[in-house]
Amino acid sequence: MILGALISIPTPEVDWVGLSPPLVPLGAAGLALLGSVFAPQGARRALAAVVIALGFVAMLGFSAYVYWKSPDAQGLVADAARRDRLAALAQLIIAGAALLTVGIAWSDRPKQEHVGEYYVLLATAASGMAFMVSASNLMTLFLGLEWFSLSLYVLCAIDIELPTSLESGLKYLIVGSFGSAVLLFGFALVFGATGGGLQLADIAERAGGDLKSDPMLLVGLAMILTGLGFKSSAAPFHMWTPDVYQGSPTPVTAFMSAATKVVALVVTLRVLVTAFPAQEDFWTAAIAAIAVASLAIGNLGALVQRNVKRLLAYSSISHAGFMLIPIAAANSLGGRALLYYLIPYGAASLGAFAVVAARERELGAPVTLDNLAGMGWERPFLGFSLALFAFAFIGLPPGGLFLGKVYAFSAAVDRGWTWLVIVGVVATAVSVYYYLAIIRSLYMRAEAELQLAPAGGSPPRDIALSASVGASLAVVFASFVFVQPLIDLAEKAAGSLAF
Amino acid sequence: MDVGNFLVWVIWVVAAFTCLGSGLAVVSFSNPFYSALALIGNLASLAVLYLLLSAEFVAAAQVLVYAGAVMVMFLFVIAYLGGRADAPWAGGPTWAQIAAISAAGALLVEVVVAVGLKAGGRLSKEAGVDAFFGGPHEIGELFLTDHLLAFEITSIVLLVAAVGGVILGAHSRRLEPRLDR
Amino acid sequence: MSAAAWVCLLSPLAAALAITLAGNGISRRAAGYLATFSTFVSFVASCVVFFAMLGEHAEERVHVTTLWAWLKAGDFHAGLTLQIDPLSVFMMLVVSGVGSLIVGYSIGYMDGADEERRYFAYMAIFVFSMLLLVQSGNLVLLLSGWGLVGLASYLLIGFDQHRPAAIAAAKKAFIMNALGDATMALAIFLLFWRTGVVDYLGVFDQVDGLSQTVVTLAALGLLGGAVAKSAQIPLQTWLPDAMEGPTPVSALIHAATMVVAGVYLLVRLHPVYEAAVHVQQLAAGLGALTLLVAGLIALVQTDIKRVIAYSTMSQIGYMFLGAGIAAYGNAMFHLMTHAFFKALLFLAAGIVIHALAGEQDMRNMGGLRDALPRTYYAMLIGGLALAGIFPLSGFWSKDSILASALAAGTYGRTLFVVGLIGAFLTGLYTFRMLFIVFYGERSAYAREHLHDTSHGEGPFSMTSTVAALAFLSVVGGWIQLAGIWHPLSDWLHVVAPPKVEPSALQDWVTSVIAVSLGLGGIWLAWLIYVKRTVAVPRVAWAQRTLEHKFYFDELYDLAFNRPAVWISRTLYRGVERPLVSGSIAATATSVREVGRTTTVIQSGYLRSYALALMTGLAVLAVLFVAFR
Amino acid sequence: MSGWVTTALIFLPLATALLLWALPWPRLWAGSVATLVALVEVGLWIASLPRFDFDAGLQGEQRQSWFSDLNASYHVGFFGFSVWLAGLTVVASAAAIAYAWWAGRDRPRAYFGLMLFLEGAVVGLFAAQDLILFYAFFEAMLIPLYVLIGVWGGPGRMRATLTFVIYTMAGSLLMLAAIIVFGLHENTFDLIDSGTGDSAWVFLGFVIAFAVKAPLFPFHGWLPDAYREAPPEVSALLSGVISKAGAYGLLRIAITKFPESADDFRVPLLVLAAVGLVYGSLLAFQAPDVRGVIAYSSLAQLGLITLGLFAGNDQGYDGAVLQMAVHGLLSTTLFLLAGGIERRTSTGEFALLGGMARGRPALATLLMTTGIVALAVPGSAAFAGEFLILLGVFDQGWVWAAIGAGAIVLAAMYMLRLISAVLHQERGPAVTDAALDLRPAELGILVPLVACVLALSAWPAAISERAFAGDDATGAVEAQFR
Amino acid sequence: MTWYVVIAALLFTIGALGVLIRRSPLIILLSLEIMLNGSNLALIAFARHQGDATGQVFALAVMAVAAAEVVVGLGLIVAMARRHLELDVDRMTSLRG
Repeated sequence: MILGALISIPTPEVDWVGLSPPLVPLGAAGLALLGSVFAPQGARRALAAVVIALGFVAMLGFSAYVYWKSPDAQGLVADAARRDRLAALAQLIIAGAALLTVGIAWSDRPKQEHVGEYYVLLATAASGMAFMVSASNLMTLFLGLEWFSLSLYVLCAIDIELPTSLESGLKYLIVGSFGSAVLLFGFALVFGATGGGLQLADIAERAGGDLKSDPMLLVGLAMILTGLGFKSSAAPFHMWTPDVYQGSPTPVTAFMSAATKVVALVVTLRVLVTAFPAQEDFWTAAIAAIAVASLAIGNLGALVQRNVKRLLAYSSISHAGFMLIPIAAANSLGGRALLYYLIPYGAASLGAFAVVAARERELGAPVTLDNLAGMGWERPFLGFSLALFAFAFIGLPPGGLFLGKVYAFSAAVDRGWTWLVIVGVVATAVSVYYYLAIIRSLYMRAEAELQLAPAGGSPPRDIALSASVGASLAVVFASFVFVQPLIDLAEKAAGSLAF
Repeated sequence: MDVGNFLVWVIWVVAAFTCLGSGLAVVSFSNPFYSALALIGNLASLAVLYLLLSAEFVAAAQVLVYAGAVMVMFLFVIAYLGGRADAPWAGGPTWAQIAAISAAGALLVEVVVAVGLKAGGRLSKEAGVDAFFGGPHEIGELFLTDHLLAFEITSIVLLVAAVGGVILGAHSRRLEPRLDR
Repeated sequence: MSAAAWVCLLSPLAAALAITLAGNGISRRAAGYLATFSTFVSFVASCVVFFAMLGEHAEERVHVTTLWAWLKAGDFHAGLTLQIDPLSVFMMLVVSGVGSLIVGYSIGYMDGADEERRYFAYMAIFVFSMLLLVQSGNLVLLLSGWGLVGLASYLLIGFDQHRPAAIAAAKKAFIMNALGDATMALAIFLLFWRTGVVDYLGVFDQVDGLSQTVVTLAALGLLGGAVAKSAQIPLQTWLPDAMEGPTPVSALIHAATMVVAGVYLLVRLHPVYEAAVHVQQLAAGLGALTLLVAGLIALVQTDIKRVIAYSTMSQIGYMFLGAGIAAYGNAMFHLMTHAFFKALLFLAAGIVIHALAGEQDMRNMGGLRDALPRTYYAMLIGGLALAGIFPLSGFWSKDSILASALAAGTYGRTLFVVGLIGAFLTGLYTFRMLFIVFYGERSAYAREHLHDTSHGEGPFSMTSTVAALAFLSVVGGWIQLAGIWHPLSDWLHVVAPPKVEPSALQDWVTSVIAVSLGLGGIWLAWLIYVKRTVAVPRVAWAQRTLEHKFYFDELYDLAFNRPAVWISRTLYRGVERPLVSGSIAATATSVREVGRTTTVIQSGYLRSYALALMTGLAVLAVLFVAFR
Repeated sequence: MSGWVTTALIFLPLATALLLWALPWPRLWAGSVATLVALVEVGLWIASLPRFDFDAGLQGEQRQSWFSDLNASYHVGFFGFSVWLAGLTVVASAAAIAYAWWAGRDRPRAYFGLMLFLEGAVVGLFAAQDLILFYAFFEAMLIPLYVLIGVWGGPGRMRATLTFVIYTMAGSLLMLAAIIVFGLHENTFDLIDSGTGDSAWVFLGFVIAFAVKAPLFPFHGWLPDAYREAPPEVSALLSGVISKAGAYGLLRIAITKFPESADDFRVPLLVLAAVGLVYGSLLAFQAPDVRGVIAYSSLAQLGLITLGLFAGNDQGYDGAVLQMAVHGLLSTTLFLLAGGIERRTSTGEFALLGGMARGRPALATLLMTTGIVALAVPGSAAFAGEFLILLGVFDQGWVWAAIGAGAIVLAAMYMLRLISAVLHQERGPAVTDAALDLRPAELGILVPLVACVLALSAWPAAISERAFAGDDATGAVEAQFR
Repeated sequence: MTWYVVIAALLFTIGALGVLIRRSPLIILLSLEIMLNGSNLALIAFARHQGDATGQVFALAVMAVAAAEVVVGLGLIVAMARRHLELDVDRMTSLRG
């Protein structure tokens, strides 16, 4: 009887195209994994990198296709995930970030072990992210989160001969698991409070009415905010960020700073808007408070940093604050603003870390503001790019982040929260100091202070990295000029949510 | 209250207290070896609670997978590293411990209050369930229908973890620091 | 006619530009000739205008010509406009006539001086500015000319750039004049907002409709400019210092033309002053006060040019007096004769100074009558004219003012008395100077430095000018013989009809008393400085007061200069550094300090990271449940 | 005037800057190309002038939607006053770039690229008719300024440039908040389409940004250091051109778009402006060096211009525009001259200077002429501007005009102090015979600037009656330049 | 039923406390397991309460995830031990500030 029942189980239909953005890099990961086991040692890096890069290119293509073909949202595999434009756009950004990361990572560990697995984990992380942004019930959300988190834990610690790498990996793992556990308990409480299964849409359906301010639901919501806030490195759940960003291999940091933010923020938006519209008053206020805290801590903390990676880590905390502003606004302008902001932010972040990676390889030492000195003149392209990224981070035109801020602030004003704009503005003013410190190091040190490349002259030109930097630059500045197409993309993507 | 229910109640009480006690023991023992053993007890008592909640399959999995496989791995690693003691409560309480306990306590109170407020409502009323509830058939069917994707992803997560374990656990030929951050 | 007026105005400007732009391209001498020529062209053009105007009916002699709209904004309109009428033609003649004589004189005087070209460019600029002042058809252009002559005066006083005293004097002159410019500007603002126009005729049309307060304030503001420019009390202290400039400059700017601009202003704007009669009387009073004070101070000066400078102040006091009692024609008459004899005095003094290698202190002179006989006579003519001795020019003009004062009521009679005292003082200090310089023993300095004057007392350009001026000083007054023949008053009548007409008796009485007082002064000087039969009375406090010029400089230093310096330093130390810059530094430091504190929390202890997360969660949960 | 001219004026320098950075030009080419482009800009501007109808409103308009959901667009064009300010920008930039070319700067590609970038951004600022675009140009100016001062500045450049950028950013970010609030309220960021705002806070957001940029007292904390440490030609642009961005913003946005608030805050702003005028003059009087005097005098002048802007009548507006143009030219000239002096004596301290007039007639003549015009000697262009401003503000109360007139006396004091401390008196210890007179190249740069000033002195109405459509400033402002 | 949830919350808290006060990464990992198990108990209790086996399915998935976390965590700890790094999270402070 049991056997009969088993045979009669109607397995749900699978929309392979809808699932393709996470599946394609996963497949590439499988191929590369095989390659890194069976291919000769010398070819492993090239093989893995090329396969994974091609996987990301394909992912780009598929997510674009999915975006194009999904004007109406639909469920995937028994509604465990959604095929909609929000997910597709996020996947598109993740794919781009991952592709650029391959370029940044190319010269990172040419002679190290596990070079193949390095790319494999990159691909699994990217596919996990791609999955999570489309996840539409609590279980798939949790699994997606763990999927890419585990990949990242390992990636952070992948330089196992380096104590700092291990330290960052362990810190990330422990605090990350702690955060996941909190998130999970929150899911459990929400599940228990609404009693309607795990689907986000079902939760929304039941969370209204007399459950609107149900204490268990609210505690669950608080826990969910905590867990997601952790991933987007928003204060006060941010504390792992500087340590992990600093200790991890720089390309991994680059990838985390760009892609993890996309996932965490898009998922936050999706979960809150889809599952908790009735609790909007609660979570908007909470997100606003978190945004303010992030802006304060990120910018103040960055002021006294000397290590550039750490500085950029704090900067990423503050940008999390900026990007939480439109979420707190909880309107469709906010959705647009967030999705627009992510594009130049991701590019600038990747680009900046890429330059740091290049400098790190050149010097064989951690990059600080002191040994960045003179780079602007010695490595004109990379130095110039880093300077431009720094200007873009400030929000100076012509970087796309300027309009990102404009949109984010507009969303807040649209909600009537002008005070949030004032906080953002003050935070930006503070941030000017440390971003300018980067430029000061690059260009304005006296000749005597210049840190020249170590003996042996300049390292071989890293074309892959330069190409990634160039692409990032192009995105950062093109997003300033061609706003309308991007906003159209973002508007349609935000249209997947019911504001 | 009849005997059956009393028996169930006794089992519940014993399991619950074992569970909490062993949990506290995990946190309190200074020797990780004992902590790990206490966790096994914790997991086993949880399995009993699962059974009481009509989750036979989960209970079985708990014992087999968790208490069996995972904890064996733990014990193996502890044995490999040697049981290094760190006494959690040695010395006076530090501010960090106080803060930790108060934060944890605050959260606990919060959840309990929330649940307690809720308890006045529907939480005391249980849904009626049939005999299949929580059995392998139902679980299996759910995994293959509604949660097919979750099921697959679970395997992916395990795969990723395996790759990660290999990378991290493998011997490295070069151990001299290359570059410190 | 207007073309000639424009030529008159612009020819010196063109010369100035040409000399500046040519730089080393022209010789020093050529620059001198160019400047002289250009002022002479102005003079000729003035004459053309004059004769053209002579042919017109008296009532038709007011012409307004506009080149372009100089400044426009909304209702406000100030054209580059000249008003050519008998008054301006009169002034044009004086300015360009005396100007060309003195610029010509400079060719000899400045020969060999460093940067001669710059000097002539400045002189040309001055003549242009002065012509602009007298020809302008509206208040804005008047103010422009007013400021530009101040500028030229600054440039020329400070011509000797490396001498700190010269530079300081130049700055002082400019800044005191700028004060006057400022009050004038305010008056113009007031007039514009009450009348809507700034051209003379428009303003005069409406001046009767204005309230007494407005007119008084406007007149006061304008008077401020006049007082500053003409070195009347209380803005007089710059003029003696201005003697740091080359002597021809003193002659032209600080005697003949610029300093009398205040008188011109009073006459030109007489409808305003007649509407604000108290201010007009104030002007007369200030003039009287100045003529007295300046005469007293002149008694103790030892610098030959400063004596003349104080005499200038004093004479302008007469003119203010005249203009203030509405005897416009007489004031202008005195302005003209004063231009002649004062220029003469300065230029003759210049020859003396020239001969003594630049020495100006009278105590280092003495007995120069033999060495410089012609200069002596020139100076004697000038001195007599200045003292108002019959029949030299000063007699006619000064006495006509005094006679008008006598005819101008009680207030006028008071002023008349003051004027008479002034006449006595004038005789005294003028001849004190003359006797000290030309009589008595030659000082050691003079013996040592005196040039050989056997072949002339100076180059032709100098002596000829002095001769011409001496001639004018003698006959210049005959153009108007009180009560008998007054073409000048008639000429000006259409522009500025006088309000007082002294009777023949008053004329006679005045003449007799004034001349005898003047002679009395001369006689006293003779007794003291030549005969040495009368000793100078020694009153220590009086002497000190006079030598300190009634402590005006000290007072202004205490009241304005020191406070300004003190305030600016205090602002820098008390506001700029601690507050304006300091607040930035303090903000930056404190924000950084907060940043440092923030990162202390980031201790590296993993457990505290988890704790932070837990705490955040707890706070969030508590707040959610609390505010549900 | 075609819209393409406007666009070309903005983007020609920007594009050239990009080319300079991107392509490996030979060392000597960068300056030449930059100077050439700067001159082409001047030519372009002059050529567009005859086709500009000063009796009409917005001209040379070009509009292209940028992002439509917030109604922001690339919308540029010129009004009478902005065409003059753009002219000031191209002329002053050409002079500054040519000066730098002549003086020679390290790393010329970077340097001249930044200068051109700056020029383009400023022209764009004066042309922008969309608030977001305006803000973009407003902020974009900071990038080249930061680097120009920070890399090529004097010994204290770090502090100076950091203070400058952070201070001005802080101000302008408040404006960003104001822009967003205003733009969302109006549902457009277009300056032509939007109506007037009534929020005093928004108004103050704009005013503070412009007050910092200009700067107005007491927001000038960045000014002395920045003006002292920047390369002279950059100081020239800072004080000559970029300070006008603040005044322009007050006129174009704060006053125009917030008539009620402008009226409510008229007196406080007049007080600030008047205090700044006197304060700047007094501090200029005690400044120990050439640039200090010019810097504080710039503060005073901007206070004066603000007086004019808030006079609220034709005379005030016209005078302010005229004075902006004139002060721009004068300040540029003075800073370039200061640069020339510092180049020769390697100091700007009055204590070490003096007696430079002797044997250096060209330097003396130019410094004297510029200084004298700058102290607003009656009859000069600066006098015309100040006269109109004070005339205008007299209508608001005689006391403003009286303070202004008093400050002009102070101006005479500090400017004469500068002139005589450099040119006159005994020769200073830093002045040697090796300090030559101005070279022909310097004359070629400075004489045209001075000639412009003198030409404006002869005909200030050229600007004052052509600043607003039909010389109806009040009407134009009330109509919000629509 | 309420009591199950209370037990779950207590377990979760005990686990959290373990993370917060223990210095050995091994025991921290164990404490994390307790936290996850607390969540699992809550999921299963709610599943029973609602008669919805989804919670049990979720709990199973969590178990697998917990195992995966343990694998990676133990791998890291072994790697650190091999590098002769002290296994004390309070000594891992080279990254800070």
